[in-house]
Amino acid sequence: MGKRSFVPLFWTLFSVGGVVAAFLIPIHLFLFGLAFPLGWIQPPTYERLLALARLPLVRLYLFVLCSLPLFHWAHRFRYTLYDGLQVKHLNELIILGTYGGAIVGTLVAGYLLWSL
Amino acid sequence: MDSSSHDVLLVGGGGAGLRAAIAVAEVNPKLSVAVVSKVYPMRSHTVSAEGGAAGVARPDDSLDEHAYDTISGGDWLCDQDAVEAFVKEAREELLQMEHWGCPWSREPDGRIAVRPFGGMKKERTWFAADKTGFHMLHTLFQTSLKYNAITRYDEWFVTKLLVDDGRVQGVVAIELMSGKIQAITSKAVIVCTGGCGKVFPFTTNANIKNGDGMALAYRAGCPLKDMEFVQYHPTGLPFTGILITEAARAEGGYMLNKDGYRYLQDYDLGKPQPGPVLRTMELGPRDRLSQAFVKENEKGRTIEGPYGPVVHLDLRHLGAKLINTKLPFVRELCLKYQNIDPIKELIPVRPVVHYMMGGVHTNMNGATPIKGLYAAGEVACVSINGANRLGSNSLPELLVFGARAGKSAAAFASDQRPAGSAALTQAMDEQRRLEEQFLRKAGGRERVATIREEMQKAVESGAGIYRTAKTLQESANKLQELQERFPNIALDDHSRTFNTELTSALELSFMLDVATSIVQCALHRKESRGAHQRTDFPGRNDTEYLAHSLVTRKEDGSSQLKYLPVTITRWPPGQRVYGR
Amino acid sequence: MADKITLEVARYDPERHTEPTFEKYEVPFRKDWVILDALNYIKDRLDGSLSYRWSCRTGICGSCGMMVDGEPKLTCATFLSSYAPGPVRVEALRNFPIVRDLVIEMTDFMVKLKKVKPWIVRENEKPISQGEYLQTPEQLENYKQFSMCINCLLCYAACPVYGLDNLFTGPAAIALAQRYNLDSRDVGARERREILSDHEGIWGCTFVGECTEVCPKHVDPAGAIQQYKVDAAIDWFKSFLLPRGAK
Amino acid sequence: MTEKPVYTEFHPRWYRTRVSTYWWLDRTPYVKFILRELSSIFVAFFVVITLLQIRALGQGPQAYPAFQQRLQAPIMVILNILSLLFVLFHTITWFNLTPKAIVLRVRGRRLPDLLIAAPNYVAWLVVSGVIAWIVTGG
Ligand SMILES: Cc1cc2nc3c(=O)[nH]c(=O)nc-3n(C[C@H](O)[C@H](O)[C@H](O)COP(=O)(O)OP(=O)(O)OC[C@H]3O[C@@H](n4cnc5c(N)ncnc54)[C@H](O)[C@@H]3O)c2cc1C
Ligand code: SF4
Ligand code: F3S
Ligand code: FES
Repeated sequence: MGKRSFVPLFWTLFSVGGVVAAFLIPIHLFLFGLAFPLGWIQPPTYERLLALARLPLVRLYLFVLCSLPLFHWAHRFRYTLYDGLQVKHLNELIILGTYGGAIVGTLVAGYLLWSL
Repeated sequence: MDSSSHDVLLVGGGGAGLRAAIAVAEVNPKLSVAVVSKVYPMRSHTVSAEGGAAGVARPDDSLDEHAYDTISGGDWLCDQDAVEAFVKEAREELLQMEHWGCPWSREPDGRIAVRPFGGMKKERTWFAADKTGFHMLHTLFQTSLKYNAITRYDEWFVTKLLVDDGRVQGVVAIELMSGKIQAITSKAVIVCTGGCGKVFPFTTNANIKNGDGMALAYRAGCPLKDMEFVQYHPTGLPFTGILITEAARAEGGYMLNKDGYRYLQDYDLGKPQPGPVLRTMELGPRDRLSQAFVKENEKGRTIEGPYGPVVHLDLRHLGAKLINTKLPFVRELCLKYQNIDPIKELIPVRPVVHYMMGGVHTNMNGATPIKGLYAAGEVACVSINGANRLGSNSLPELLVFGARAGKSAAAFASDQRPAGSAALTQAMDEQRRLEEQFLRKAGGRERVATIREEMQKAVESGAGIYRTAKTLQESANKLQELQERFPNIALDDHSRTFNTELTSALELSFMLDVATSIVQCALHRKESRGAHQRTDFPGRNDTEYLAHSLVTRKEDGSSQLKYLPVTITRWPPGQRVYGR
Repeated sequence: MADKITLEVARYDPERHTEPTFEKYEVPFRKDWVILDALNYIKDRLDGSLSYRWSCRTGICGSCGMMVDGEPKLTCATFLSSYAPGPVRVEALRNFPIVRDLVIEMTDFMVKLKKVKPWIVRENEKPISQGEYLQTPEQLENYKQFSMCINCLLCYAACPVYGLDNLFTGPAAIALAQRYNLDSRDVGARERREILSDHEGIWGCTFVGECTEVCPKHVDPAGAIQQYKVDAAIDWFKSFLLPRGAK
Repeated sequence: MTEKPVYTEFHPRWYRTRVSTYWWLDRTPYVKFILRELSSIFVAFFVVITLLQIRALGQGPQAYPAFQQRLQAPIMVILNILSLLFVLFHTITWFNLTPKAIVLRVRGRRLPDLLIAAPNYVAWLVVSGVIAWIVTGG
């Protein structure tokens, strides 16, 4: 890859996504994945949650929370496939599957949050 | 037989070799330079030097003072014109190293820092923490990568210099990786193969320091100079020869014999005090301490260790705090390489061979008497070190005389014809010799290691710290015997690929020649001067021996000795005063 | 303490074997012996045909790296006693082609080292007569750690990414590039980055981090690579925003 | 090899070891490494669930409780516990690696790694607290 390689861009997205995932996902997972479903903590009502999610700032926050970690996953998973399974010959396919997946996920997130 | 050809060829990729290569590439970029080295250049032994490199750096210092310290330290056996050139260019070369990126330690304002060093009256030793040689070598090596004119032959072992018509024409070398034997011809050759500590059983020198270059030049008919002068360091670890720096004693370490007695008080080195006192007891000069060890051993008061007699260096009373803050590297070395903790344990030490003052006879430009043959670095004897080298003079010597040899070899090579066909015939003969005597040889009874160990023992007992005609003669006889036994060696390894048994055997044969020349020169110098101490001739004798010994190989293999007067310019011989 | 210990040494002679096999040797067991001493004992007394590299025996020349019980080690700084009662396995460094017994082929590293331009790059050189370039102890400290590399290649043997793909520039070469980038006397960072920021240069590193763990000189190549990635990424954005005249 | 080796009569075969497909099981550090890398799958899993949740939220007050029910299924609970463990592993390794990439100096001395990592943890606790507070309604 020459000078106009996009690796630095994807690496940056991976890193920032890594930071977002490290800081934010644990508490979200804990609340929505365990504490609320299992009744440890009283979950917020539907109305409250919807109102919250419709705040512009929260929409933006949720967009970041969904999009960047996907790029984090895409980059890491791509290299895990290379190194762990030694399937470098499938390079193009993997790139399409990973970064492509992250881009699609980002678009979906944008659409969902927009139409909320 | 394959062959390749260059204008200037370096044998050795240590500090001296790399400096010379860069010098050639800079003065005449049109010349093709080859660096042939038996190890990757950054593995060369320059990497081990810790303390520093001397060069005048401060306004309170002067070139004359550096020159005087060097000359008096060398017991007036230095050529003073060479010393004057050396001290002047040392500073420039060290600055050049700075420009090439050497990470010299600095003052808070960003200037180069200098430290005091044994035998130097002013602070003028430049250092890069305690890894000066390492940083210098890597800086030189990495800088050398920038010059496309430099071709490297890494892990090629030179077995012979090709000399025809009174002129050097290249070398024969074995490519270790493949076992290929090849002629590399050139218009000039600079030998930079370093010292020969491995001739002795206990040495700070690495495994690769076998005096190869001295033997190569000697066999090519070039004289060796001042070979009897071998420097000992009083505190090395037995077996490994790892150096325990003088700082351990400067901080207050004691030297103890087997009864736990500070024996140095019996050798006119002052009376014991609890703390360190300059120039007394443990802080006496290196040679005197080494000599006291021998005397103590003769009295049966040393400790018999698994690797021969030792005395103890005791640091325990200094306490963990001082050892950890002031002598961390000493502790690290002991722990990491000897499994001893100096906070709790006594360190076994003994004098170990450290440096070779003598070497291939050259003039101030590194030129030997053979046309086109140059030498620089520890392998050479320019002579700035005289009868005893001062600590931290060797690293700048590599640079100064490496650069000088490079420049003069470049000038010489510019108007020479390429090597003639006679050189190639010689190379073919050498290939046949290597095949017949080593690679394809069957039978034989002697092990390389056995002959090597017997040689080391013989050299130490005869040409060690103290010498007499009797012990030297015994050594000479033993070496003669070993020379005769050598052709009968047996090799387990007949493979071509990376055959290190073959190289050990070749190194052994080089060492036998070097050892013989050391013993011969020592036998003939009937006086005591610097590192050469004859119990049968205890005084210095300027009327007869203010001269360099030159030993040359005769056609029949025997050696011939001559003396060459020392060049005195401004400093007439005086007394070398240390201590009181 | 037993007075003998067994070494299982990998033997390979390309002229006779198709793959390495292990040979057992019994050597004396001594408190002050390192693995290298045991190998020397074998070579001197038991089998002169064993080949390996060594020189300084003080951990500074970088020749004696081998795999000891599966871990990359400097054999001159690794005591036999750590492996008592044995047996100890000694093999050539992993991830490199094996030339013979314990000797690896390292041309690949030498080529890479030269590629990253490990020398001072400067626009104008001042004459020696004008003295040194000033450099404060703090500026020295910036790159000092990365200048401690002895090229022993233990880090390459520990890095799975290098093992999988030799095109990866690898830990030590990048650390040395960074050593010069961080030197206050150097302006070559940009040239080096152009060489290093292609895919195989630095991005191949997935931060396994083992290179730093095994480094006997505490060079921290993993850190160097990460810092390099950050710098390269910043540079990328800059050059993207200001395609011309970007620094 | 970047440079093609030249095989001559003198250059016999070099032996090349192939890295096994399961190299990441060879040594403990490698196992840890691969687990760290695999944590990214759980990160992605979390995102997918969150997107589904947002969709449910948008579908109205009937669809949402159904979605919540599905989260109570044992398989989902197990998956979420696993995810949380992996993501926490990611958080810890990520924070501990920050000091490697960023060199902070105070008066010329490099800050010890712990000093750089510690603020991460503090910030993390604070941020988590704030999020929990906002979501649960203070
Ligand atoms: C432990 C220790 C500490 C020291 N500390 C200091 C100090 O603080 N200050 C100081 O000034 N001096 C010091 N010295 C001395 C100084 O380091 C050496 O004198 C100097 O480094 C020698 O450098 P060189 O270039 O001549 O040779 P080396 O660096 O030894 O290089 C020799 C080169 O020749 C090559 N070679 C040898 N034989 C052959 C062959 N047959 N074929 C091909 N190539 C061959 C080798 O591969 C190597 O590249 C110290 C020495 C030791 C042992
Ligand atoms: S970075 Fe460390 S392990 Fe790697 S070559 Fe350099 S010194 Fe050896
Ligand atoms: S082990 Fe290898 S993957 Fe990177 S952090 Fe070190 S180079
Ligand atoms: S022999 Fe030099 S590093 Fe081990």
